[in-house]
Amino acid sequence: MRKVAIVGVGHSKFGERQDVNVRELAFESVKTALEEAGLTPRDIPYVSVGSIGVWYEEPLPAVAIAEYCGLTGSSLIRVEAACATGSAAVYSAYTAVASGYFDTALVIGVEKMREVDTFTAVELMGRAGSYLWEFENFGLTFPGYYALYATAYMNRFGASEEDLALVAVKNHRYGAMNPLAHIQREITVEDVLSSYVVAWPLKLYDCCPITDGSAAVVLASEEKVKELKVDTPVWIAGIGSSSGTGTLSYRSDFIGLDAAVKASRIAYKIAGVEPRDIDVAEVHDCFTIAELMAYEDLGFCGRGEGFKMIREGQTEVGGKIPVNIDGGLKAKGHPIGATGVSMMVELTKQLREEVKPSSRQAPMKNYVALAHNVGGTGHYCYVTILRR
Amino acid sequence: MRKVAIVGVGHSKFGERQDVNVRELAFESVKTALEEAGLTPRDIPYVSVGSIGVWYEEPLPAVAIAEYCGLTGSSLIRVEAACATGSAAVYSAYTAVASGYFDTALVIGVEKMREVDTFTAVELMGRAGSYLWEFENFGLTFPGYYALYATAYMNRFGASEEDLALVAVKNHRYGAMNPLAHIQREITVEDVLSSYVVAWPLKLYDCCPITDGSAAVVLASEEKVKELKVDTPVWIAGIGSSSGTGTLSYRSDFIGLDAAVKASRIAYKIAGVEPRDIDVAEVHDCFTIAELMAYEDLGFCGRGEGFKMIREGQTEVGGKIPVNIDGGLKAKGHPIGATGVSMMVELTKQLREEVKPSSRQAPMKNYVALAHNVGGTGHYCYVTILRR
Amino acid sequence: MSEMPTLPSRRLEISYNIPISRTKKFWDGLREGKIYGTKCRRCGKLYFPPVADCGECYSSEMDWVELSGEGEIVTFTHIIVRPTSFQDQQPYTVAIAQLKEGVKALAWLKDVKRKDIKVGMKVKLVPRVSEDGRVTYEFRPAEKREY
Amino acid sequence: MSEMPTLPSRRLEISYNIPISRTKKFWDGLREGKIYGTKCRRCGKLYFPPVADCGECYSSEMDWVELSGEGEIVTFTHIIVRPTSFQDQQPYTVAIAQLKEGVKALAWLKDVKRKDIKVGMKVKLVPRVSEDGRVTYEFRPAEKREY
Ligand SMILES: [Zn+2]
Ligand SMILES: [Zn+2]
Repeated sequence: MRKVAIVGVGHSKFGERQDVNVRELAFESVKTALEEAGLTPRDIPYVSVGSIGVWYEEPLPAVAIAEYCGLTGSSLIRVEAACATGSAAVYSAYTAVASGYFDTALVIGVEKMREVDTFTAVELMGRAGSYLWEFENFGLTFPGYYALYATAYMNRFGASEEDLALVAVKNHRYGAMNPLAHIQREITVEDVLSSYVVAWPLKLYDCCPITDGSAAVVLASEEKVKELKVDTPVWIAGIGSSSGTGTLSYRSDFIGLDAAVKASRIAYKIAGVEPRDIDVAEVHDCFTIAELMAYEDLGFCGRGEGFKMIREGQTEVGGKIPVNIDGGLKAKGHPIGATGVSMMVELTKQLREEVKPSSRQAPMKNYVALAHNVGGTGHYCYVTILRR
Repeated sequence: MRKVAIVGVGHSKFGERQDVNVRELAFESVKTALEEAGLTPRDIPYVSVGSIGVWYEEPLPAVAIAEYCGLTGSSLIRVEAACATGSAAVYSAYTAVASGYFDTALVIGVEKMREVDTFTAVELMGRAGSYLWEFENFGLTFPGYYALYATAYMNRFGASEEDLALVAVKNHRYGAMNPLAHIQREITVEDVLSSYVVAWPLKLYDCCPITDGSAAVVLASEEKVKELKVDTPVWIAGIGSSSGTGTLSYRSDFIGLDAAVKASRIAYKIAGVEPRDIDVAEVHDCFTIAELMAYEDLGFCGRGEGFKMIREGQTEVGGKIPVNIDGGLKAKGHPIGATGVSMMVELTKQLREEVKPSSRQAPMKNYVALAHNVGGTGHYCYVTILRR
Repeated sequence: MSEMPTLPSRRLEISYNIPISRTKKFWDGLREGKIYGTKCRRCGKLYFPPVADCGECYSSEMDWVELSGEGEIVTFTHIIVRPTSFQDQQPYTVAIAQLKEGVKALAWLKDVKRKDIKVGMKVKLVPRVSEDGRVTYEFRPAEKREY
Repeated sequence: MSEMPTLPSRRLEISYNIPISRTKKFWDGLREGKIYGTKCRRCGKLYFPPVADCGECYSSEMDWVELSGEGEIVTFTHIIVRPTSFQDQQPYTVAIAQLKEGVKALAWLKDVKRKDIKVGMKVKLVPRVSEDGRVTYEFRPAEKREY
């Protein structure tokens, strides 16, 4: 299996981007990623696109985007792994290069969610569980699915709504420093607690916004990295992935995500690292509860100890493992197909130690970073470990 | 890059399958594929699912199917390449095994298209081109896209509507021998010519039906093939893929598909074979015109000579290269995500020389077979070459 | 929505005819006041929601088993922000309960005040025909009582 | 549809607000009777339909160029079986023509009898406001004549 590195990254402004269509939005990231890699579209033989669609007009986004970016003719694929779609697209391109089939590959994650009204978006996300057994008669929503975990978690471990709020406060603090974030505004625990209830116990500020955005990365084999004379290649050290049941009531408990535990153990093993080696992590905080469970699922702390980590500030810059110091899904936004790719972009910049302002740069000891990207409510999980 | 073989195949009855939901439909194929491979679901670390969805209720089909088939916990991905989705799913699993990441993988192709009415299906397929520039104001349909090719092709080369009809007649003849085919009934040229016009010059019998179905294949690395003591592994000798513009008016001409030409040249090169080495082929005959262009794009004959091949019977059993002798998309049916996987199932059986009745078994000289799977109107093309 | 210039697309309307042939007894059972699960005749695994094939041992010989519906709440939520197709409903409470037969179920919890709902509360799963004629099922408190 | 037992799902209704900020001049142009393409200021590539970024050289500096609309039919079809959202239309003819500026265009071909349409026929692409108020464009025969 060949070594594969990230040699170029691009990232659009996240937000309500009704100034561009999905093609134009993708172009913004692709352009920067190719420029960073020193490549033109004609140098790219393989393109994987991560996008869920349904909330924008083009049913064949990979084709539309490849055309717009001058990539027509390349080997092209679109992948889906619910909210882990971006990581799955990286994974697909990774195996294509690692296998020896291609020397370079381009990954594009993009989502255009603001072309439909909010309730339609809520409907489309709510259907994406087990339609017949959870949506048809019971109208589950995406916040609702995670709220079921929040209730069980708080009941079991004694965590409070304030603990959940601390996650939002931390991530908004970093989002306020990130010019690409959807919401660049600090909030207080009180703001979170007093925001309206979306799916009890989750309130508006426990939830990520509905966001448009794109991100892109260029992958290259070790030989190609040398040929391109890349200064600071960021290597993909290991990817683990796993899945959970579609039907929530088939799960054994609601205090953690089995898929995340399994995916992370595979990734750690392949990369040959342990949780304590991670210098910085991006975790899937679509809801505040999700970030606390992620700490535990990833082994950053023991089961039931996640809320202590946030209380103690251990996941801030200067703490044990800085997490989501780009704002996370919570403040940076969660354009579904783009999210996993956006995590790679952020971690690549962290590993290159080029994040501005420096208060948002994690200190590097081992030059190892981790991305944890969950699809649905643990229906999928992809964990990717990067190393400079 | 490791060698990868198909070690088990499964295939549901194709047709209007309102007796089962999408999970139950997939189970039918998965069960047989695993049994053939001598594996249980717990032996499968990687599952790729090819399905377009939108015409059935579950937005996360990979998750729903994995749950139903006891595959939860596996590395899971869904892929899309329009009507080439099945081949893209094979490709994704192929690189995952070839790269050394996994020793076995399961590919599931499935589509459940009959849960919506016909005009909704026409709408959903019609939107899948370049929505804004072709559907919004001009209401293109899938037959319409191919009709634009048919008109240009016939005008340029002097082919007739009877020539197109001959493709349908051939494929129905073989479909009538295939108990898994949607339409098991022979038709005449007169039947085709007198059927109602769908998108002139294409008539009802120039078009594939709207079909439900599933297919599955198990892939294994060379070492795993030995360990499993597989009698007749069928090796993936090469896969080529390419893409075309989303917007039809950006294409240079309408007499062939650039993506198919390019994909096939890549596949031939990797496999080290030429068109004359192919013992049997499955080509993407969503419409009769598509099969004629495929002969030419694949180099089975020169440009503008495809209609002569069908006139001369060169693509029947006993001819130069038997094509679609399982009925093709035209008679077997085209459950979109399943089609590419179904091609692998059929070719595996052909290469194993186990097709019944024997009038549907192609004679083997080189034990080399080819699958040509087009997405959209040449928006994607995947060409896969198998060898026993 | 934004005030940027946009073009309104053609409206897409979809509804699905979801096949239920292989689990029809479940839906018929609801009308008869019964909650059925399926149990694999080969490996004995019990399923709720019911399935027609066993993902554990791949047998398709399943027996229909009537469930008591008696269980305890494992977790719950009150859904306030609702999808388009539930806009005509009042906010609803969704609960997951562990049934005494060993399977869990997810459904709306009705006939109880929000403040009285607790993890561990005893409930009963019962069939119900909704106002708009849908055959469904819901949890109700096992007994009226004060906490 | 089948007569097998099915459960009708909730209806899904979607429409999109498609952003057109970056190609607004094209849509405004139609109302003014003009057909615009875009031309890359750096590499000179001409685009129809128009784009805001050049996929050839990745420049985003594009000039708006008015097209003559004059061209020749390359291929065409008559669409008889129509999608749901076009059910209220009569069958329509879609053509692709090569415009004299070197780009191709796809649109409905109107004002000509089906039997008179041929590949190579001269047409003109003109703006049009449809009965339901959509701003669009269509081909018409360049001149009325007999074949
Ligand atoms: Zn069993
Ligand atoms: Zn240019």
